[in-house]
Amino acid sequence: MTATTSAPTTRRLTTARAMSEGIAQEMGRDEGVFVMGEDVGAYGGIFGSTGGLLEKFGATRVLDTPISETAFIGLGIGAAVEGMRPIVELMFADFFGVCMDQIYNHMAKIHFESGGKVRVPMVLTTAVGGGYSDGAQHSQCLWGTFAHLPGMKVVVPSNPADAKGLMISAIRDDSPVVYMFHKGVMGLPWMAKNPRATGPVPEEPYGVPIGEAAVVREGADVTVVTLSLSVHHTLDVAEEMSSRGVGVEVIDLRSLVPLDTATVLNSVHKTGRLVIVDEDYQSFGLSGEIAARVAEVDPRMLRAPLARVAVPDVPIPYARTLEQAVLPTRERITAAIDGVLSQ
Amino acid sequence: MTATTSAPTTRRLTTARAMSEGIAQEMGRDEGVFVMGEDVGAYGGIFGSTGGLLEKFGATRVLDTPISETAFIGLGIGAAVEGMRPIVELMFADFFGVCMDQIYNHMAKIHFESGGKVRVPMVLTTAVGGGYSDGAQHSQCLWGTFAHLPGMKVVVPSNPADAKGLMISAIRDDSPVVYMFHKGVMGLPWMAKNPRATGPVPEEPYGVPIGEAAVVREGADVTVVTLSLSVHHTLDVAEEMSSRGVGVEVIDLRSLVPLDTATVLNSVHKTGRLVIVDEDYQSFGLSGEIAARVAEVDPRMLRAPLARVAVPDVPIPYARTLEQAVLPTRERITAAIDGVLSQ
Amino acid sequence: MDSDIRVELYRMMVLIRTYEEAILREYHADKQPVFDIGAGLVPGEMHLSAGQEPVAAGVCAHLGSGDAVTAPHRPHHVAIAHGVNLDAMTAEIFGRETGLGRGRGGHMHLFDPAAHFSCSGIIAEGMPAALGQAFAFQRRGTDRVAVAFAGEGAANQGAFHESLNLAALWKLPVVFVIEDNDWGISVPRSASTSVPSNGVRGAAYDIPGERVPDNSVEGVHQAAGRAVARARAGQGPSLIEVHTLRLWGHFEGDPQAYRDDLDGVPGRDPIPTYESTLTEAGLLDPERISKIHEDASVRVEQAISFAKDSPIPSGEQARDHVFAQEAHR
Amino acid sequence: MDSDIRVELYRMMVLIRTYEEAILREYHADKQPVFDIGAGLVPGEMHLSAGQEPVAAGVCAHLGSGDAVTAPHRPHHVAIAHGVNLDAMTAEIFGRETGLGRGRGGHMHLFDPAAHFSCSGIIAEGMPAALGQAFAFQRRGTDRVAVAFAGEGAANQGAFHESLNLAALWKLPVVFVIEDNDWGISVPRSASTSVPSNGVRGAAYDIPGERVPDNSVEGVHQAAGRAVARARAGQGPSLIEVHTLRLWGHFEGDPQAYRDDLDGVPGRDPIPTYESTLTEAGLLDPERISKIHEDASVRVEQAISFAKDSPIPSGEQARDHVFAQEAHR
Ligand SMILES: Cc1ncc(C[n+]2csc(CCOP(=O)(O)OP(=O)(O)O)c2C)c(N)n1
Ligand SMILES: Cc1ncc(C[n+]2csc(CCOP(=O)(O)OP(=O)(O)O)c2C)c(N)n1
Ligand SMILES: [Mg+2]
Ligand SMILES: [Mg+2]
Repeated sequence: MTATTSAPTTRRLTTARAMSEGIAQEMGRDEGVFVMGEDVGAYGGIFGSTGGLLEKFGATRVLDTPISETAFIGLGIGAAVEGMRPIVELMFADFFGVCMDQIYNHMAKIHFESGGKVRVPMVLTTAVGGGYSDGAQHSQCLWGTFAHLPGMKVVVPSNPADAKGLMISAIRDDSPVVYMFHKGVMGLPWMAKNPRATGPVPEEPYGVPIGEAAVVREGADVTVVTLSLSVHHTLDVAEEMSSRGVGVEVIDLRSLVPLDTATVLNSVHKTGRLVIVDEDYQSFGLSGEIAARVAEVDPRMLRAPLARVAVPDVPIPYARTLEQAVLPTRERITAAIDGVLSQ
Repeated sequence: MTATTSAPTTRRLTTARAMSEGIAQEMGRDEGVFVMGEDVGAYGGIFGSTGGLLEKFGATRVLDTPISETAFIGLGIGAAVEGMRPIVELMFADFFGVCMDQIYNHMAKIHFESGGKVRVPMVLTTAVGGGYSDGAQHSQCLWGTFAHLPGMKVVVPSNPADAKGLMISAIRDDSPVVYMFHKGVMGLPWMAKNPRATGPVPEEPYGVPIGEAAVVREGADVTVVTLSLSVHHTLDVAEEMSSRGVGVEVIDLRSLVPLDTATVLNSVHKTGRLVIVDEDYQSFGLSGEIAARVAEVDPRMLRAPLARVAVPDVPIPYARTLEQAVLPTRERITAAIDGVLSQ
Repeated sequence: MDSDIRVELYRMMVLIRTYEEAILREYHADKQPVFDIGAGLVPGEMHLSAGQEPVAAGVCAHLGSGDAVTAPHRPHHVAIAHGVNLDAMTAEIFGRETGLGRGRGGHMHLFDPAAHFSCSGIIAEGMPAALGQAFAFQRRGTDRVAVAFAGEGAANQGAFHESLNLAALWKLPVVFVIEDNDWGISVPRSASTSVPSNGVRGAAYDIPGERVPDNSVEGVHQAAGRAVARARAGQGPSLIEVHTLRLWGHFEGDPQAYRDDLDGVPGRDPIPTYESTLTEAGLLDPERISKIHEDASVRVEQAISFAKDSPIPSGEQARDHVFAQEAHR
Repeated sequence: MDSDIRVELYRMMVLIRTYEEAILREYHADKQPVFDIGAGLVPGEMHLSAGQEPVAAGVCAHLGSGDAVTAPHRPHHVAIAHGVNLDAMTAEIFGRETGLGRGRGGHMHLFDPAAHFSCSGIIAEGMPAALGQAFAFQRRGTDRVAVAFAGEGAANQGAFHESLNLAALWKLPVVFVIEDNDWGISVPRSASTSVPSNGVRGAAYDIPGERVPDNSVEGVHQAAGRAVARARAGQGPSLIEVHTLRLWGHFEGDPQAYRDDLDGVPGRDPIPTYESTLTEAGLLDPERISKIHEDASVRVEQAISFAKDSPIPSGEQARDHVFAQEAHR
């Protein structure tokens, strides 16, 4: 069960549907799995992550909560400690500041502090990302913040098949897993979306292993390490560049904790050039970590300076012109790749 | 006023006294400056950061608060917006999870969201660091977490003179400044301390510029970039290594935001070897950022792979043997320098 | 109650509604045929306040521009009632360089220093700032007050509790106003708390708490009058909850499929009700009513035009304003 | 009140005090001549509970090992009263491999799954976990309950409010116990809230709230009996505040220079008081009293010896236990 099935499939789902299908299958299999959060019931999750679950499993297993993130995330932790397997939704990752203590001082540390005796098998789902002018408090990715703090795994699917497989793996994991989904890959009818937000998804339950990156496109000239919505922008750019004879290898990290360093190093070793595309803030985050993982093994693997395409340490602005100037757009990715190749 | 005074001085203070002296001088100069937090009054700050202020300025300007970090940090923000200059203490950085929304979604973003029209001249002081068996919830540094999120400056003094100068600069800065002081450099009578926790401090007010690192020891063979208590461990190691003929250049970053990249690059350019010593968690934090700042300019500046001495992505354990195994000790720093030099 | 005040309350409610209707129109105008939240001249989430005018009008009638007001994600009615610069606010909603925040903030992040107005998109987390404004007012020996608005859903967030406790302890001149519109997005009040009135929560802080049960602008006005007077007199904070009405969806695009009370909603619109009351009292007649509507419309359309005619910020300046420019004084 | 229970309450209080005195002794034994918080066999912060025994004894007397208990940074009395494994707890405080957390946790982070016991050093943030334990108990159709202890300082933290609201809403079998020892470190209760009793805060959640005003173990026992019975019967949570006593400093090494009530403290020690009461009632006599003390001492010294004789964790294993070992089931 732990590897992506290779069975042929033609059925196509949105990422949102794939997520909720993964949850539904696990709820069917295990009585202890339940879902909790704001608007996860009748609304089906503001970004569709829990669509149809209330109808299938009823209000005792799909629970709308008050706007009390500290209390209900803590409730999830306590229930997990007692052997249940809660899936708790923090509506936007941007809201972590009202409840981070539960997440990083409790959910993430209890197992360690108990010397391994207490397990907290909980999934914390949360929406990330911008691009639709939702402003500085509703557009952040913040995965660097979660990944910096030990004790929780962090996964970030970019497409429907991974979304389902990572969800099932996360639910079955005995450690807490933070599951961050980008609004722009959910395939929502009311938001501009990448065509890859809908894709083939096997019907049966399957897992995508946590901690394994995917080389989603091979190429010999430059490695782009990325994740989430930026995978699609990068694939678009890679496609375009291949017509110019440039081979872009694209790595979708999928997990940040654990981080699949080997896949990154193998690719950089091959191409000698590295661009990191990250919709989170640039400094003190993911892009730096990737740089360090290379430089602590062999900085001379890099034939040219690496380039980072990230949010340049500014809050996400509202106006479209401003927002597009700070997000990792196709234009910025293209320019970064060209820059790295020109050196 | 904005540069460290070069006047000779013989008076020696602890870092704690230097901090509170800086605050007192600014309170004397500016009616709008006030101090607020848990146990900042009669107790003088659990780690001595506000000693003597209540006696000098009274309870209307030195305010003990309830254990309501969200409310009183938010109160500081509102007062700053109205033109006051609050210094607000979050007793341990470890507690950020109960109030981070105020800090990063409000204190740090209001200026930007208002298009620069509203200023939030506030100082958030907070104690960091371990080494005295205070466990996983009271020993963290977490400066990587604060530095990752845009809109607040982050300073981390390692000694009395910088503590006073950075405090005065922080109070006079029109942007929010997070001021993180390590318990182990405060010179507390009840905690083992480095001898450098007491040092010469000019009596008159002066500023240490925010965003300027200090080369605290010159050396030709290897650069160690570090900050806070680890500066002292590194200086001890450098001293010891010089007797073995090894020249260790030690950079005390002092500020994380803005980060003084030029000083780091100059040194690495000279030595070709880099060790980063960071008491925060290793991954997705400061050590990665330093690596990226080098690798995005010229990875081949590094004649050998860089090394990181940081907390290896585990919560800080309680037992001394375990805690010492994860903190950046002199032993680990020595081993890392030796490792980098051997390649 | 004073006739001028009554007409003024009506006029303010009409101005607010007119504004929200215009924003509604502009918001959807260029998101057709398929609704795309990020498209058009006004992109992003849009939380309109139709139905909640009595709260904003009734409370802010007691305030001057020296008083501070903070609002949540649904801020327009409060901003307008407190006299926020309408042109600059509209330009902000349109993401223009002339906007309150030069297009950086958007509709959930409106800051007007002249009116001491702010808002925040994080539930209940806008409240603590009001304490700090009140603290500054108190320390300076003024009788200025700060008012913090929040929804009934916000009353179950930790920041609500901490704010009330601290304001009560330090006797800060704050008025806390809870707008109970029955819903927190799709979650009904009954699924978010077991107390029927947040008024009772005043007792948990030893401060007055009351509930205005009927969305009546005059009821709000009276309750707020007591609370503001108390704050100005140095007697500390008060808590008021108003049972109001969310006339439209939580945000634009909300299908409201979860909503079982929709049928009754139009009949509960507070503006026609108050119009009848004032007409019966002889304070309004059809002519005066249409003049008020017309004036409102002119003012609102002027703001919309101002916004549309204003320059769009240049992407090159996206990195400005992270830090204050003169760092050292 | 049943005589056996009364003697049992006394016995438990003596056991707790004996334990705390032993920890006090061990903590300071090797921190001489100059106190260094990080030195000695028991390093780190140490929050002892002397004076607060009535709360732990009175509440936990109603609980079985299937019930859950969560405590704050000052946890020993509660842990002992709830039957946490004393040897393993002591070994944890000494940072040994045989400790509850194999030396990883320390005195503020005690987890005993067999007793469903946990604690946390973050003020009020231990409370929400109790809701989840109660939720699991409720969903499984048991009559087990969860009890969350916190200090009076914690009652002004957001997590307190959110926890009470959610527990009340979902009628979770939780008892919230506030230990009011007059101080939050150096901050007196009067400087942290304006309500004289947190009991009144029950009304803010529509649940029973009461204050036991006199640190009487029997008063606590009675109040807790009602609250536990209510929870077991599916009627939801209750809130109890006990006015108790911090006999010693906030933590060891606390100079208590701020403390103006020190003179009266020794006379308020609840154990001699209860000893007299039970002696007058004919339930204790000097012989029985010294037997109880002796038994406690033997038990406690056995735990201390167990701890001291246990292996110290190896630094090489410092990176273990970040993630659960069998990741996939
Ligand atoms: C801390 C936090 N949690 C969740 C949200 C998402 N959210 C935005 S509005 C809303 C409902 C708010 O309800 P209420 O306070 O009653 O205000 P209303 O929308 O009804 O005006 C929610 C849950 C948020 N913005 N902040
Ligand atoms: C969120 C948070 N803020 C501050 C602290 C620091 N702190 C530890 S104990 C304490 C006082 C607690 O007072 P109270 O709740 O009354 O418990 P007591 O110590 O009196 O038992 C404080 C402020 C903390 N641990 N967590
Ligand atoms: Mg509402
Ligand atoms: Mg207390």
